[in-house]
Amino acid sequence: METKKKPKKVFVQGAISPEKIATSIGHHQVKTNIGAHDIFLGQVRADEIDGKIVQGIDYTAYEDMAEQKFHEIREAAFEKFDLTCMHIYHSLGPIKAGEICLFVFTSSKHRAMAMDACRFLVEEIKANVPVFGKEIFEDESYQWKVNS
Amino acid sequence: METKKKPKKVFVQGAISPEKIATSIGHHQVKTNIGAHDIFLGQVRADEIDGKIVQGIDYTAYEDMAEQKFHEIREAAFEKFDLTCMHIYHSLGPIKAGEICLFVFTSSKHRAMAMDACRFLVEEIKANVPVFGKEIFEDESYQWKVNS
Amino acid sequence: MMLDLKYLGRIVEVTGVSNEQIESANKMDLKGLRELLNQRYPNLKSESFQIAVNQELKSDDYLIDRTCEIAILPPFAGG
Amino acid sequence: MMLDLKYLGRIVEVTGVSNEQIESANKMDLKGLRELLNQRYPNLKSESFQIAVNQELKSDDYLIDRTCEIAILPPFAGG
Repeated sequence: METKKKPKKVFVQGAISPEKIATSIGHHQVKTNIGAHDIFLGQVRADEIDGKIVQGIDYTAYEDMAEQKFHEIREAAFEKFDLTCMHIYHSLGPIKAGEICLFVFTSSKHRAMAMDACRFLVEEIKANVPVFGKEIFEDESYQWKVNS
Repeated sequence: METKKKPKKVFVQGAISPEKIATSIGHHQVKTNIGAHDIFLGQVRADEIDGKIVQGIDYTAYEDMAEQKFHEIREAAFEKFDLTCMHIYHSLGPIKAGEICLFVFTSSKHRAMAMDACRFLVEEIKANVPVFGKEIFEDESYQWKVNS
Repeated sequence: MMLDLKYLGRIVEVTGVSNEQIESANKMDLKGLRELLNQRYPNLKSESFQIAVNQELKSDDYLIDRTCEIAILPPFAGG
Repeated sequence: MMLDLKYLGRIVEVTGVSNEQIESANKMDLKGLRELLNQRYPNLKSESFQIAVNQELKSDDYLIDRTCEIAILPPFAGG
Protein backbone atom coordinates (compact mmCIF):
# COMPACT_ATOMS: atom_id res chain seq x y z
CA MET A 1 0.00 0.00 0.00
CA GLU A 2 1.16 3.52 -0.73
CA THR A 3 1.28 6.13 2.01
CA LYS A 4 -0.48 8.85 -0.01
CA LYS A 5 -2.98 11.03 1.86
CA LYS A 6 -6.06 8.90 2.47
CA PRO A 7 -9.58 10.23 2.05
CA LYS A 8 -11.69 10.31 5.24
CA LYS A 9 -12.89 6.79 5.98
CA VAL A 10 -16.58 6.05 5.45
CA PHE A 11 -16.81 2.34 6.20
CA VAL A 12 -17.43 1.10 9.71
CA GLN A 13 -17.66 -2.50 10.85
CA GLY A 14 -21.16 -3.43 11.97
CA ALA A 15 -24.32 -1.40 12.47
CA ILE A 16 -24.43 2.35 13.13
CA SER A 17 -25.85 2.97 16.61
CA PRO A 18 -28.31 5.74 17.52
CA GLU A 19 -25.70 6.85 20.10
CA LYS A 20 -23.12 7.41 17.36
CA ILE A 21 -25.66 9.57 15.52
CA ALA A 22 -26.39 11.56 18.71
CA THR A 23 -22.66 12.11 19.30
CA SER A 24 -22.26 13.33 15.74
CA ILE A 25 -25.19 15.75 16.11
CA GLY A 26 -23.82 16.97 19.44
CA HIS A 27 -20.44 17.81 17.90
CA HIS A 28 -22.18 20.39 15.70
CA GLN A 29 -23.62 22.48 18.51
CA VAL A 30 -20.45 24.58 18.66
CA LYS A 31 -20.86 25.42 14.96
CA THR A 32 -23.25 28.31 15.39
CA ASN A 33 -23.28 29.27 11.71
CA ILE A 34 -25.35 26.12 11.03
CA GLY A 35 -29.11 26.62 10.75
CA ALA A 36 -30.20 23.29 9.28
CA HIS A 37 -29.13 19.66 9.41
CA ASP A 38 -30.47 16.88 7.23
CA ILE A 39 -29.83 13.26 8.16
CA PHE A 40 -30.61 10.23 6.04
CA LEU A 41 -30.52 6.78 7.63
CA GLY A 42 -30.70 3.53 5.72
CA GLN A 43 -32.19 0.72 7.82
CA VAL A 44 -32.16 -2.98 6.92
CA ARG A 45 -35.68 -4.21 6.13
CA ALA A 46 -37.06 -7.61 7.01
CA ASP A 47 -38.51 -8.05 3.52
CA GLU A 48 -40.47 -11.16 2.69
CA ILE A 49 -39.21 -12.75 -0.52
CA ASP A 50 -40.88 -15.92 -1.81
CA GLY A 51 -42.22 -16.64 1.66
CA LYS A 52 -38.88 -16.20 3.42
CA ILE A 53 -38.03 -13.30 5.73
CA VAL A 54 -34.77 -11.36 5.45
CA GLN A 55 -33.09 -11.41 8.85
CA GLY A 56 -30.12 -9.25 7.87
CA ILE A 57 -27.75 -8.10 5.15
CA ASP A 58 -24.06 -8.96 5.01
CA TYR A 59 -22.28 -6.01 3.37
CA THR A 60 -18.99 -6.23 1.52
CA ALA A 61 -17.30 -3.71 -0.75
CA TYR A 62 -14.50 -3.22 -3.21
CA GLU A 63 -13.10 -1.10 -0.42
CA ASP A 64 -10.34 1.00 -1.98
CA MET A 65 -12.47 1.99 -4.95
CA ALA A 66 -15.48 2.57 -2.70
CA GLU A 67 -13.58 4.91 -0.36
CA GLN A 68 -12.26 6.76 -3.42
CA LYS A 69 -15.82 7.07 -4.79
CA PHE A 70 -17.11 8.33 -1.45
CA HIS A 71 -14.32 10.90 -1.53
CA GLU A 72 -15.27 12.04 -5.05
CA ILE A 73 -18.95 12.24 -4.12
CA ARG A 74 -18.08 14.33 -1.03
CA GLU A 75 -15.96 16.69 -3.14
CA ALA A 76 -18.74 17.01 -5.73
CA ALA A 77 -21.27 17.83 -3.01
CA PHE A 78 -19.03 20.48 -1.44
CA GLU A 79 -18.61 21.97 -4.93
CA LYS A 80 -22.33 21.89 -5.74
CA PHE A 81 -23.86 22.94 -2.42
CA ASP A 82 -23.00 25.55 0.19
CA LEU A 83 -22.36 23.18 3.10
CA THR A 84 -20.80 23.71 6.49
CA CYS A 85 -20.33 20.01 7.25
CA MET A 86 -20.85 16.61 5.69
CA HIS A 87 -20.45 13.13 7.15
CA ILE A 88 -21.03 9.72 5.58
CA TYR A 89 -20.82 6.34 7.30
CA HIS A 90 -21.61 2.98 5.72
CA SER A 91 -21.60 -0.39 7.44
CA LEU A 92 -19.66 -3.47 6.41
CA GLY A 93 -20.30 -6.98 7.69
CA PRO A 94 -23.55 -8.51 8.91
CA ILE A 95 -26.29 -6.00 9.83
CA LYS A 96 -29.54 -7.26 11.33
CA ALA A 97 -32.99 -6.18 10.15
CA GLY A 98 -33.92 -2.98 12.03
CA GLU A 99 -30.31 -1.85 12.33
CA ILE A 100 -28.86 1.17 10.54
CA CYS A 101 -26.32 0.62 7.73
CA LEU A 102 -26.05 4.10 6.16
CA PHE A 103 -25.76 7.50 7.88
CA VAL A 104 -25.55 10.62 5.70
CA PHE A 105 -25.40 13.95 7.55
CA THR A 106 -25.35 17.39 5.91
CA SER A 107 -25.31 20.80 7.60
CA SER A 108 -25.76 24.24 6.12
CA LYS A 109 -26.80 27.75 6.96
CA HIS A 110 -30.19 27.24 5.32
CA ARG A 111 -32.50 24.26 4.95
CA ALA A 112 -32.66 23.90 1.15
CA MET A 113 -28.92 23.37 0.79
CA ALA A 114 -28.79 20.76 3.55
CA MET A 115 -31.75 18.85 2.12
CA ASP A 116 -30.64 19.04 -1.53
CA ALA A 117 -27.13 17.92 -0.62
CA CYS A 118 -28.31 15.01 1.52
CA ARG A 119 -30.49 13.71 -1.28
CA PHE A 120 -27.69 14.12 -3.82
CA LEU A 121 -25.32 12.15 -1.61
CA VAL A 122 -27.76 9.30 -1.01
CA GLU A 123 -28.54 8.91 -4.72
CA GLU A 124 -24.84 9.04 -5.67
CA ILE A 125 -23.92 6.48 -3.03
CA LYS A 126 -26.66 4.07 -4.12
CA ALA A 127 -25.75 4.38 -7.80
CA ASN A 128 -21.97 4.67 -7.85
CA VAL A 129 -20.28 3.05 -4.87
CA PRO A 130 -19.22 -0.61 -5.24
CA VAL A 131 -20.94 -2.04 -2.17
CA PHE A 132 -22.54 -5.49 -2.24
CA GLY A 133 -25.17 -6.96 0.04
CA LYS A 134 -26.18 -10.52 0.71
CA GLU A 135 -29.74 -10.72 2.06
CA ILE A 136 -29.69 -13.55 4.58
CA PHE A 137 -32.95 -15.36 5.29
CA GLU A 138 -33.97 -16.91 8.58
CA ASP A 139 -33.06 -20.40 7.28
CA GLU A 140 -29.52 -19.14 6.45
CA SER A 141 -30.16 -19.24 2.70
CA TYR A 142 -29.53 -15.94 0.93
CA GLN A 143 -29.85 -13.83 -2.19
CA TRP A 144 -27.81 -10.90 -3.50
CA LYS A 145 -29.43 -7.49 -3.13
CA VAL A 146 -29.58 -5.07 -6.08
CA ASN A 147 -30.36 -1.34 -5.65
CA SER A 148 -33.43 -0.04 -7.42
CA MET B 1 -60.97 23.71 27.98
CA GLU B 2 -62.92 20.96 26.31
CA THR B 3 -61.95 17.35 26.80
CA LYS B 4 -62.10 16.43 23.09
CA LYS B 5 -59.37 14.11 21.78
CA LYS B 6 -56.17 16.14 21.54
CA PRO B 7 -53.76 15.87 18.64
CA LYS B 8 -50.30 14.52 19.52
CA LYS B 9 -48.29 17.29 21.16
CA VAL B 10 -45.45 18.83 19.13
CA PHE B 11 -44.22 21.58 21.44
CA VAL B 12 -41.56 20.89 24.02
CA GLN B 13 -40.11 23.36 26.51
CA GLY B 14 -36.47 24.16 25.77
CA ALA B 15 -33.98 22.77 23.29
CA ILE B 16 -34.18 19.29 21.73
CA SER B 17 -31.20 17.21 22.87
CA PRO B 18 -29.18 14.85 20.67
CA GLU B 19 -30.06 12.13 23.21
CA LYS B 20 -33.77 12.65 22.57
CA ILE B 21 -33.11 12.21 18.86
CA ALA B 22 -31.09 9.04 19.50
CA THR B 23 -33.88 7.62 21.65
CA SER B 24 -36.40 8.37 18.94
CA ILE B 25 -34.24 6.67 16.30
CA GLY B 26 -33.71 3.67 18.59
CA HIS B 27 -37.45 3.18 19.03
CA HIS B 28 -37.72 2.47 15.30
CA GLN B 29 -35.35 -0.47 15.25
CA VAL B 30 -38.21 -2.88 16.02
CA LYS B 31 -40.07 -1.58 12.94
CA THR B 32 -38.39 -3.82 10.40
CA ASN B 33 -40.58 -2.70 7.50
CA ILE B 34 -38.73 0.65 7.54
CA GLY B 35 -35.90 1.03 5.01
CA ALA B 36 -35.25 4.76 5.16
CA HIS B 37 -35.43 7.55 7.72
CA ASP B 38 -35.06 11.24 7.00
CA ILE B 39 -34.43 13.68 9.83
CA PHE B 40 -34.45 17.45 9.60
CA LEU B 41 -33.04 19.50 12.46
CA GLY B 42 -33.37 23.24 12.81
CA GLN B 43 -30.52 24.76 14.81
CA VAL B 44 -30.39 28.32 16.15
CA ARG B 45 -27.76 30.38 14.32
CA ALA B 46 -25.55 33.03 15.90
CA ASP B 47 -26.24 35.46 13.05
CA GLU B 48 -24.56 38.82 13.03
CA ILE B 49 -27.10 41.61 12.45
CA ASP B 50 -25.89 45.24 12.32
CA GLY B 51 -22.77 44.26 14.21
CA LYS B 52 -24.56 42.39 16.98
CA ILE B 53 -24.49 38.62 17.47
CA VAL B 54 -27.63 36.57 18.09
CA GLN B 55 -27.11 34.55 21.27
CA GLY B 56 -30.45 32.73 21.17
CA ILE B 57 -34.09 32.77 20.11
CA ASP B 58 -37.02 32.91 22.50
CA TYR B 59 -39.89 30.99 20.88
CA THR B 60 -43.56 31.55 21.62
CA ALA B 61 -46.63 30.34 19.78
CA TYR B 62 -50.35 30.69 19.48
CA GLU B 63 -50.32 27.25 20.96
CA ASP B 64 -53.78 25.81 20.40
CA MET B 65 -53.87 26.90 16.76
CA ALA B 66 -50.28 25.76 16.25
CA GLU B 67 -50.93 22.26 17.62
CA GLN B 68 -54.02 22.08 15.41
CA LYS B 69 -51.95 23.15 12.37
CA PHE B 70 -49.26 20.58 13.18
CA HIS B 71 -52.03 17.98 13.34
CA GLU B 72 -53.41 19.02 9.93
CA ILE B 73 -49.92 19.01 8.40
CA ARG B 74 -49.27 15.51 9.80
CA GLU B 75 -52.58 14.25 8.39
CA ALA B 76 -51.81 15.80 4.99
CA ALA B 77 -48.38 14.15 4.93
CA PHE B 78 -49.79 10.72 5.83
CA GLU B 79 -52.32 11.21 3.02
CA LYS B 80 -49.75 12.35 0.46
CA PHE B 81 -46.82 10.01 1.25
CA ASP B 82 -46.54 6.34 2.07
CA LEU B 83 -45.04 6.70 5.54
CA THR B 84 -44.52 4.23 8.34
CA CYS B 85 -43.83 6.85 11.02
CA MET B 86 -43.68 10.60 11.47
CA HIS B 87 -42.60 12.68 14.44
CA ILE B 88 -42.41 16.45 14.86
CA TYR B 89 -41.05 18.35 17.85
CA HIS B 90 -40.69 22.12 18.12
CA SER B 91 -39.16 24.05 21.00
CA LEU B 92 -40.77 26.82 23.01
CA GLY B 93 -38.93 29.21 25.32
CA PRO B 94 -35.35 30.43 25.08
CA ILE B 95 -33.04 28.33 22.85
CA LYS B 96 -29.34 29.17 22.69
CA ALA B 97 -27.37 29.47 19.45
CA GLY B 98 -26.14 25.98 18.51
CA GLU B 99 -29.10 24.25 20.11
CA ILE B 100 -31.81 22.40 18.19
CA CYS B 101 -35.31 23.87 18.04
CA LEU B 102 -37.02 21.72 15.39
CA PHE B 103 -36.90 17.93 14.90
CA VAL B 104 -38.81 16.42 11.98
CA PHE B 105 -38.49 12.65 11.54
CA THR B 106 -40.05 10.61 8.73
CA SER B 107 -39.72 6.88 8.08
CA SER B 108 -40.78 4.84 5.08
CA LYS B 109 -40.08 1.64 3.24
CA HIS B 110 -38.13 3.52 0.55
CA ARG B 111 -35.96 6.61 0.57
CA ALA B 112 -37.86 8.90 -1.82
CA MET B 113 -41.02 8.88 0.30
CA ALA B 114 -39.14 9.61 3.53
CA MET B 115 -37.19 12.48 1.94
CA ASP B 116 -40.16 14.02 0.08
CA ALA B 117 -42.31 13.86 3.21
CA CYS B 118 -39.65 15.39 5.45
CA ARG B 119 -39.21 18.32 3.09
CA PHE B 120 -42.97 18.80 2.78
CA LEU B 121 -43.34 18.90 6.56
CA VAL B 122 -40.51 21.40 7.07
CA GLU B 123 -41.88 23.78 4.42
CA GLU B 124 -45.43 23.52 5.76
CA ILE B 125 -44.27 24.14 9.33
CA LYS B 126 -42.23 27.19 8.36
CA ALA B 127 -45.08 28.68 6.30
CA ASN B 128 -48.21 27.81 8.21
CA VAL B 129 -47.67 27.32 11.93
CA PRO B 130 -48.08 30.39 14.17
CA VAL B 131 -44.73 30.31 15.97
CA PHE B 132 -42.88 33.50 16.82
CA GLY B 133 -39.23 34.01 17.63
CA LYS B 134 -37.40 36.83 19.34
CA GLU B 135 -33.73 36.91 18.35
CA ILE B 136 -31.88 37.97 21.48
CA PHE B 137 -28.51 39.68 21.07
CA GLU B 138 -25.61 39.47 23.45
CA ASP B 139 -26.45 42.90 24.92
CA GLU B 140 -30.02 41.63 25.67
CA SER B 141 -31.54 43.79 22.92
CA TYR B 142 -33.63 41.83 20.41
CA GLN B 143 -35.46 41.75 17.11
CA TRP B 144 -38.36 39.61 15.89
CA LYS B 145 -37.42 36.84 13.47
CA VAL B 146 -39.35 36.37 10.20
CA ASN B 147 -39.14 33.17 8.12
CA SER B 148 -37.84 33.51 4.58
CA MET C 1 -71.34 39.83 20.47
CA MET C 2 -68.07 39.44 22.32
CA LEU C 3 -64.75 39.41 20.47
CA ASP C 4 -62.06 37.66 22.46
CA LEU C 5 -58.85 39.22 21.04
CA LYS C 6 -55.40 37.67 21.36
CA TYR C 7 -52.23 39.50 20.32
CA LEU C 8 -49.14 37.43 19.54
CA GLY C 9 -45.40 38.00 19.14
CA ARG C 10 -44.34 41.51 18.26
CA ILE C 11 -47.96 42.70 18.07
CA VAL C 12 -48.03 42.64 21.88
CA GLU C 13 -45.38 45.36 21.85
CA VAL C 14 -47.78 47.62 19.96
CA THR C 15 -50.92 46.84 21.96
CA GLY C 16 -49.25 46.52 25.34
CA VAL C 17 -51.65 43.68 26.24
CA SER C 18 -51.82 40.08 25.03
CA ASN C 19 -55.57 39.62 25.57
CA GLU C 20 -58.62 41.81 25.63
CA GLN C 21 -62.32 41.57 25.00
CA ILE C 22 -64.26 43.94 22.78
CA GLU C 23 -68.05 44.06 22.72
CA SER C 24 -69.41 44.77 19.24
CA ALA C 25 -73.05 45.55 18.59
CA ASN C 26 -72.81 44.93 14.83
CA LYS C 27 -71.56 42.24 12.48
CA MET C 28 -68.19 43.20 11.07
CA ASP C 29 -65.87 41.83 8.41
CA LEU C 30 -62.13 41.50 9.07
CA LYS C 31 -61.48 44.64 7.04
CA GLY C 32 -63.71 46.47 9.51
CA LEU C 33 -61.87 44.85 12.39
CA ARG C 34 -58.52 46.00 10.98
CA GLU C 35 -59.87 49.59 10.86
CA LEU C 36 -61.13 49.33 14.42
CA LEU C 37 -57.73 48.03 15.60
CA ASN C 38 -55.83 50.70 13.67
CA GLN C 39 -57.87 53.37 15.42
CA ARG C 40 -57.32 51.79 18.80
CA TYR C 41 -53.57 51.23 18.21
CA PRO C 42 -52.29 53.67 15.53
CA ASN C 43 -48.85 52.00 15.50
CA LEU C 44 -50.48 48.81 14.20
CA LYS C 45 -50.68 50.45 10.74
CA SER C 46 -46.99 49.78 10.18
CA GLU C 47 -47.25 46.14 11.27
CA SER C 48 -47.89 43.20 8.97
CA PHE C 49 -50.32 40.69 10.43
CA GLN C 50 -52.82 37.96 9.58
CA ILE C 51 -56.05 37.34 11.45
CA ALA C 52 -57.28 33.97 12.71
CA VAL C 53 -60.90 33.49 13.74
CA ASN C 54 -61.42 30.55 16.07
CA GLN C 55 -57.87 29.41 15.19
CA GLU C 56 -58.28 29.51 11.42
CA LEU C 57 -56.77 32.15 9.16
CA LYS C 58 -59.48 34.14 7.38
CA SER C 59 -59.37 36.71 4.60
CA ASP C 60 -60.49 40.33 4.95
CA ASP C 61 -64.00 39.69 3.60
CA TYR C 62 -64.75 37.13 6.33
CA LEU C 63 -67.79 38.22 8.34
CA ILE C 64 -67.70 38.03 12.14
CA ASP C 65 -71.29 37.39 13.12
CA ARG C 66 -70.96 35.76 16.53
CA THR C 67 -68.82 35.64 19.64
CA CYS C 68 -65.43 34.21 18.73
CA GLU C 69 -61.73 34.10 19.46
CA ILE C 70 -59.72 36.39 17.20
CA ALA C 71 -55.92 36.24 17.03
CA ILE C 72 -53.69 38.92 15.53
CA LEU C 73 -50.67 37.08 14.14
CA PRO C 74 -47.41 38.70 12.98
CA PRO C 75 -45.18 36.86 10.44
CA PHE C 76 -44.36 33.28 11.44
CA ALA C 77 -40.87 32.28 12.48
CA GLY C 78 -41.08 28.57 13.35
CA GLY C 79 -38.37 26.07 12.74
CA MET D 1 1.55 -7.72 -18.87
CA MET D 2 -0.04 -8.94 -15.67
CA LEU D 3 -3.76 -8.54 -15.01
CA ASP D 4 -4.54 -8.58 -11.32
CA LEU D 5 -8.19 -9.69 -11.27
CA LYS D 6 -10.56 -9.17 -8.35
CA TYR D 7 -14.03 -10.70 -8.23
CA LEU D 8 -16.61 -9.10 -5.97
CA GLY D 9 -19.98 -10.01 -4.45
CA ARG D 10 -21.96 -12.68 -6.27
CA ILE D 11 -19.32 -12.95 -9.00
CA VAL D 12 -17.14 -14.87 -6.51
CA GLU D 13 -19.79 -17.60 -6.48
CA VAL D 14 -19.27 -18.09 -10.21
CA THR D 15 -15.48 -17.92 -10.23
CA GLY D 16 -14.89 -19.71 -6.93
CA VAL D 17 -11.96 -17.40 -6.20
CA SER D 18 -11.87 -13.71 -5.24
CA ASN D 19 -8.43 -12.95 -6.71
CA GLU D 20 -6.32 -14.29 -9.51
CA GLN D 21 -3.61 -13.13 -11.83
CA ILE D 22 -3.67 -13.61 -15.59
CA GLU D 23 -0.65 -13.04 -17.78
CA SER D 24 -1.59 -11.58 -21.14
CA ALA D 25 0.88 -11.25 -24.00
CA ASN D 26 -1.28 -8.84 -26.00
CA LYS D 27 -3.13 -5.60 -25.46
CA MET D 28 -6.81 -6.24 -25.00
CA ASP D 29 -9.94 -4.12 -24.74
CA LEU D 30 -12.56 -4.83 -22.08
CA LYS D 31 -14.76 -6.51 -24.67
CA GLY D 32 -11.92 -8.94 -25.22
CA LEU D 33 -11.53 -9.41 -21.49
CA ARG D 34 -15.24 -10.20 -21.16
CA GLU D 35 -14.85 -12.92 -23.82
CA LEU D 36 -11.80 -14.33 -22.07
CA LEU D 37 -13.67 -14.43 -18.76
CA ASN D 38 -16.76 -16.00 -20.34
CA GLN D 39 -14.59 -18.81 -21.73
CA ARG D 40 -12.89 -19.33 -18.38
CA TYR D 41 -16.16 -19.19 -16.40
CA PRO D 42 -19.08 -20.08 -18.72
CA ASN D 43 -21.63 -19.26 -15.97
CA LEU D 44 -20.49 -15.63 -16.06
CA LYS D 45 -22.51 -15.19 -19.26
CA SER D 46 -25.71 -14.99 -17.25
CA GLU D 47 -24.27 -12.45 -14.79
CA SER D 48 -24.52 -8.69 -15.14
CA PHE D 49 -21.29 -6.90 -14.24
CA GLN D 50 -19.23 -3.75 -14.77
CA ILE D 51 -15.45 -3.64 -15.02
CA ALA D 52 -13.18 -1.25 -13.11
CA VAL D 53 -9.56 -0.75 -14.20
CA ASN D 54 -7.36 0.59 -11.45
CA GLN D 55 -10.51 1.38 -9.49
CA GLU D 56 -12.30 3.31 -12.20
CA LEU D 57 -15.24 2.02 -14.21
CA LYS D 58 -14.37 1.74 -17.89
CA SER D 59 -16.44 1.01 -20.99
CA ASP D 60 -15.99 -2.01 -23.25
CA ASP D 61 -13.76 -0.17 -25.74
CA TYR D 62 -11.20 0.69 -23.05
CA LEU D 63 -7.79 -0.74 -23.99
CA ILE D 64 -5.74 -2.57 -21.37
CA ASP D 65 -2.13 -1.91 -22.38
CA ARG D 66 -0.21 -2.37 -19.13
CA THR D 67 -0.23 -4.24 -15.86
CA CYS D 68 -3.25 -3.17 -13.84
CA GLU D 69 -5.86 -4.09 -11.25
CA ILE D 70 -9.13 -5.18 -12.79
CA ALA D 71 -12.30 -5.62 -10.73
CA ILE D 72 -15.40 -7.47 -11.87
CA LEU D 73 -18.31 -5.74 -10.15
CA PRO D 74 -21.87 -7.06 -9.95
CA PRO D 75 -24.78 -4.59 -9.40
CA PHE D 76 -24.27 -2.26 -6.45
CA ALA D 77 -26.36 -2.56 -3.31
CA GLY D 78 -25.09 0.12 -0.96
CA GLY D 79 -27.20 2.07 1.50
